Amino acid sequence: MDNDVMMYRTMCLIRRYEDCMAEIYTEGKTPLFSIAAGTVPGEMHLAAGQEPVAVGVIRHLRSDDAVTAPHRPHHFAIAKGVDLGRMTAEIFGRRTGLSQGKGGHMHLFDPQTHFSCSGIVGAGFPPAVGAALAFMKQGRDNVAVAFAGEGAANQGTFHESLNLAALWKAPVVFVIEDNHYAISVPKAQSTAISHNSERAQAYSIPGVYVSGNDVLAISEAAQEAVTRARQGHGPTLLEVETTRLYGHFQGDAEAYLNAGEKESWRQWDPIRRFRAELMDRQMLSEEQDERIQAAVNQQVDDAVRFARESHEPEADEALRDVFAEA
Amino acid sequence: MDNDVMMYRTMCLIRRYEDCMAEIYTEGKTPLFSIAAGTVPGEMHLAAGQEPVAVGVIRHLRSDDAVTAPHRPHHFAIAKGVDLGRMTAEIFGRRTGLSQGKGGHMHLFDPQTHFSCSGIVGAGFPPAVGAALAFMKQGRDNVAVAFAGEGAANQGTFHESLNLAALWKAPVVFVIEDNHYAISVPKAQSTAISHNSERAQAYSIPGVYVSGNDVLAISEAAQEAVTRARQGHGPTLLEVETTRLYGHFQGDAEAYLNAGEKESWRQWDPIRRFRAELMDRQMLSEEQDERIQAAVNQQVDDAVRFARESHEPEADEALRDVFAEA
Amino acid sequence: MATMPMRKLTMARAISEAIGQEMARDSNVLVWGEDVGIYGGIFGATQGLFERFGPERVVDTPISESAFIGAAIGASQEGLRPVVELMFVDFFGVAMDQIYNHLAKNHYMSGGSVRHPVVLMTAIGGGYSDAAQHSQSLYGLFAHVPGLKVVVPSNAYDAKGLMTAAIRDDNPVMYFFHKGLLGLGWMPSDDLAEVHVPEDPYTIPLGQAQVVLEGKDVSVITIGAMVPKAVRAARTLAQEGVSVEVVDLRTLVPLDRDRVIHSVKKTHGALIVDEDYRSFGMTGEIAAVVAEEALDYLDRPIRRLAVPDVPIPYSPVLEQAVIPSVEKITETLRQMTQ
Amino acid sequence: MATMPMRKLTMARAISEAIGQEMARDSNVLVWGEDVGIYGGIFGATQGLFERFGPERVVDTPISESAFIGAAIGASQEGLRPVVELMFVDFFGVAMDQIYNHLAKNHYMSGGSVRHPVVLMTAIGGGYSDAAQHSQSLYGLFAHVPGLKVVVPSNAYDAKGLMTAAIRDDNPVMYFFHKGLLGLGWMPSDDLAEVHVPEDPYTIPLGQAQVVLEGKDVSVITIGAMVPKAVRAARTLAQEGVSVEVVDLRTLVPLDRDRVIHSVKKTHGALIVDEDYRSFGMTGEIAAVVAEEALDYLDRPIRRLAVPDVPIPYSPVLEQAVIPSVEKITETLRQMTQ
Ligand SMILES: Cc1ncc(C[n+]2csc(CCOP(=O)(O)OP(=O)(O)O)c2C)c(N)n1
Ligand SMILES: Cc1ncc(C[n+]2csc(CCOP(=O)(O)OP(=O)(O)O)c2C)c(N)n1
Ligand SMILES: [Mg+2]
Ligand SMILES: [Mg+2]
Repeated sequence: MDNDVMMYRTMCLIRRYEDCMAEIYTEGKTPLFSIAAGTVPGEMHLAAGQEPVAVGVIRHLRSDDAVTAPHRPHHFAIAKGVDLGRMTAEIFGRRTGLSQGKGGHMHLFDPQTHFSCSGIVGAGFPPAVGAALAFMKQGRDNVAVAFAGEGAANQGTFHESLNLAALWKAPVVFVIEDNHYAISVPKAQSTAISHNSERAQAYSIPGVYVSGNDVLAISEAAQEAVTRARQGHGPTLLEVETTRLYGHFQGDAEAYLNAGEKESWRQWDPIRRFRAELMDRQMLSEEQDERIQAAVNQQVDDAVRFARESHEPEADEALRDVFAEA
Repeated sequence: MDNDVMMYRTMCLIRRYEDCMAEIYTEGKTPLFSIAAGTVPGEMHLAAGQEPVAVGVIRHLRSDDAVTAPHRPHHFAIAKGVDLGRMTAEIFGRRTGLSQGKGGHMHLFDPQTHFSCSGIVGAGFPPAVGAALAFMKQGRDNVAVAFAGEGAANQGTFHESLNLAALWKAPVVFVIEDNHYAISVPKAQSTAISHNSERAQAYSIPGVYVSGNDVLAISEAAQEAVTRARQGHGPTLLEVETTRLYGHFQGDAEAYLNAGEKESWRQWDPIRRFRAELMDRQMLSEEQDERIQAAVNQQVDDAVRFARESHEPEADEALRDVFAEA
Repeated sequence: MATMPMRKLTMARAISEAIGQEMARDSNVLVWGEDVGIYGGIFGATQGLFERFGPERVVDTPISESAFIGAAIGASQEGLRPVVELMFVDFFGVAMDQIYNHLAKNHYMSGGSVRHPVVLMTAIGGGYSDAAQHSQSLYGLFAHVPGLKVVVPSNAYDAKGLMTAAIRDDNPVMYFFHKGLLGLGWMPSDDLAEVHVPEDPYTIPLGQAQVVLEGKDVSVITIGAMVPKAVRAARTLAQEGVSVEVVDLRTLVPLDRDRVIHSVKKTHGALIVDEDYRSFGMTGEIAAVVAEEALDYLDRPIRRLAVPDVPIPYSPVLEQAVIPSVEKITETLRQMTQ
Repeated sequence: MATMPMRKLTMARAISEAIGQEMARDSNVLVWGEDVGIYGGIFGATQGLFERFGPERVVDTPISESAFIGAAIGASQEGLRPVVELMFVDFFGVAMDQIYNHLAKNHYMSGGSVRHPVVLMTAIGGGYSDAAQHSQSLYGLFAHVPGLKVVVPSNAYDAKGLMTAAIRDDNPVMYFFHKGLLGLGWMPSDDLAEVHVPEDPYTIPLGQAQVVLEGKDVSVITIGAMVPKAVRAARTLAQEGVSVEVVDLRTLVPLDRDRVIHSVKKTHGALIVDEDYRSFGMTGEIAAVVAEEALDYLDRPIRRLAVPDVPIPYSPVLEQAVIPSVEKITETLRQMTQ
């Protein structure tokens, strides 16, 4: 399959996954919404609309390149190739999950694909620098990518990590997903500069802004950044404009949004646009698209089935894994 | 007295104070150096050589403007007008000290002159923003100044505070004293950019670099920054080149310095240079200078005498002041 | 407005009411934090305040906890009395230096010349699968370092009175509200926390524990969300003829040692129940107080129930296994009184 | 080189020797932190390593504790075994989120799939007028949150064996060295800490307390710099005919409960001595362990000596008043055994 179509396919897989999670998340939470109840309890931050960021960047990574992701991690995990069944089982809190049910949706860890995440805003920057440091020290030509929201760019860790990475010329790419909001707080109310990419100047590293939530433009910018890192020329700060099609978390009434804001994002749906473009460019036919949709549906269904059929952990499992045994 | 001569005088006072502290610090610590012993136990970070930063900036402040200072605080405290006797008594750990002996040299607090400091690198940035916020909310036209070393500019608090201040257009001036080293670590090994002032761009605020450890140039830049803040136009980042004439702390063997580095700083002594300049400009005569030296010597002697003659605190004082009474 | 005889409030409303009343009373009281404005606080602790007092006094901040919590230090030095929200206590680690090295210590380090009348309020607690970084209690840690008052209300009445007292206090007060007591609607909440709350402002002095249930066979010493759980356990045991005393500490700093000792001297047994981690925390401290001062009165070993030194797991099965439940409390008390 | 029969080392040398030997043994062991390079660590814990292993393996960092401690997380995930220095434990608050929400919890949150073989070493302790932000112990706080092993050596022999074990451990280990035990020359140091240290590498398992002095009348349970102080107190009391047992916990996590209980069952009395803050910390936990498991063996109340919940004051007079001294330990033991 062509690279662009592959990207399209991954974006569709992510979208399908998020839509499906949105649905499943409501299971057992009606008629009265209760965050604690249902198939998937706890918080749920979906990334529908932000697929281009994950796909555009991660297509340039190898499976042994490291990724750190934030509280909204599904798109990154899927793009990185984390096993969908085990990831879903984790989100369902099952024994077959990536963490056997201990982690949940904000704590997806997969050593196989070198994927980690954290529910703490801005916390993924330092570990990415550390992974990059290990690559340098071990003479590996791997790269680490830290993804975070525009809200995270105001955390102290952002500054410390960019400085450290720049200083050490570490192979890291910092990617800021600007989806305009940090929960209810719009970027203009949190960020004293219009583009986070300009903050790269504070570390003498390249900063690139990619507007339009356009997977090809993102991919192009990411290719340069990843190559730069891999070739030993140090870090890059990428800022990517994107949109959040669900609320901050499921259950968010989004009363803070301006009228029409959400609709305009919906109309600017990156997948629909990319699909049209591929079709224009004759790289995708309706028929092919149907096959893709069927395939991703199947993939998600399989993952969900796997999760549903998996057992809950035993209560006494809770006491294990605080410390690794020798 | 002319403003410039006043600045010269304050610089001389600071220098005399630091030289005197250096001497007193050795009392009771010989023949074997012991940090715990003597008239002044504990760490001692002297600011000789860095007088222009304190004096050039603080001359533009009023007594109810706020200053937060770092672990190397004497020059700032003196320039701000903190009572020299009570400050010295504090450094001697006496009952008459600013904090009755509880704080010591890194913890000088003086509500009268709105002066605070902290031994934690980078910790003074947020409180300065907070003081500035209070000024805004209360409709006062005061200004807050946060002083910190170039090493502190790599702390997360630097980034968070500059962003917050810029966002809120808070009346703060951030002053980075670049004395080339953070303990043994030279700036090039800690800072991915040549000038911290350029980091102002990351917050859309003015950043000004002042080279040469020159009190007049610093004063000029500070005047603009303080005025800007006072008039409601928001924060400025000032970076000031300076030199540290003693070690990081007293007892520092400075094995990490390059050959000749210290000597070149000594030759570039800002007070000697300013003195020559004032004499050139006929603003200072030898005779006047002698009077100034005599006066500052007297001031320091008085402060030291006051401290020496003060009592040690009573042991049970240690249990008081954890909480304020109603 | 007259106070209705039985005006029940959720704990979230009680908190925001207390803050609102103090804001009305003193223009130096300001609120800031993440999503405290239009959103009203993720857990509703600032609901209605933005509408009432506007963006000048209810300020949304960037995700810069060190800066905005640290700002409370300078702001309070210059006369404000900030109420700052740290969204979840679990995030304390990004701002702890400002909290404990400065906010907590400046008064002491300044020999008493600097005061920080700051309330730092934050959400605690698990029970709804928010996993290891959003479900902790952690107040034990803040109680360990000197200079912070530590308040953990268990019901709406206390929540209001303690918040009002906290705002009027000249010291930094850490105010911990348990998510499972707030009455949020979208999250399970113990309805024992929703009680009568007078409309007029009132204070509850910091440092006074309360015996919420008198008993004579054994004492449960506890705090926060474990208080209603202990009460439920006590009710069950009452039917079995066992009389359980439940002591709600309400604040850890100051700690009402006397009330604890008095209760244990009466019942000769102590079960300490906590939702914080078991070791090196609240349960240890209370046990030590008892062992220091009421050893001769104990007729059986002290028992502790708390999170067994594991991070809070995500899966409900696992989480329920580590957070003390009514059943576990009941069962432990049964063992202790047989 | 043959090991001399009595090669005494300072604790600082013992630590740097252990690190150096592990670096020689395993190229994945790296050291980073502030001033760990040419300077050799402010307290000498990395002395000689820069000269021996060069700037590639002994790396000076900017003053960015969150970033460089957090870097150990990703680095260890990718195969390094970092030894990271946090210059003073007092600074933990600028980096605590990386430490406790990630380094400590990732193993658990990942269901065991992620490992962080990281040693985070840091200086603790007062006694030389470094005041409230440079004199604390604080290990109780790290022992409270699950996922970190907590090591506090009291002498050079243990320091080396515990450091070697810490580096070889696949878990994050917080390693606390007390400045007043290091033998630095420029700072008072208890010479009881300077003992024979074998040259060859050896490990001391984490989680084993040690009875450093056998006794039968009362037990002192303690750790770190309080161990030699307790020993000195015990020696004085021995002359008065009182036999004191001194238990050095050596690690708080894992905690050797058995050794504590065994000792108390033997002596029927416990004094817990700590240089950390008194409340909600180590002394409380140990008291609780005793009250849970050896209550019937106690023939007098448990006593605690620790910093009385005040920040560490600057003046020597004040500081000496709050840090437990040999005299205070002696006096308390005397009271307990009369
Ligand atoms: C240190 C910290 N502070 C606050 C939060 C609560 N929180 C979770 S997500 C979020 C908003 C994050 O915004 P952004 O980084 O833009 O990511 P987005 O949610 O938009 O993807 C906040 C404030 C947190 N998890 N960690
Ligand atoms: C958070 C924190 N990290 C480390 C230290 C230890 N420390 C004290 S001063 C200092 C160097 C500071 O350098 P700089 O900011 O340039 O100020 P200077 O000493 O040069 O005046 C360091 C690392 C500290 N006090 N606080
Ligand atoms: Mg966002
Ligand atoms: Mg410097």
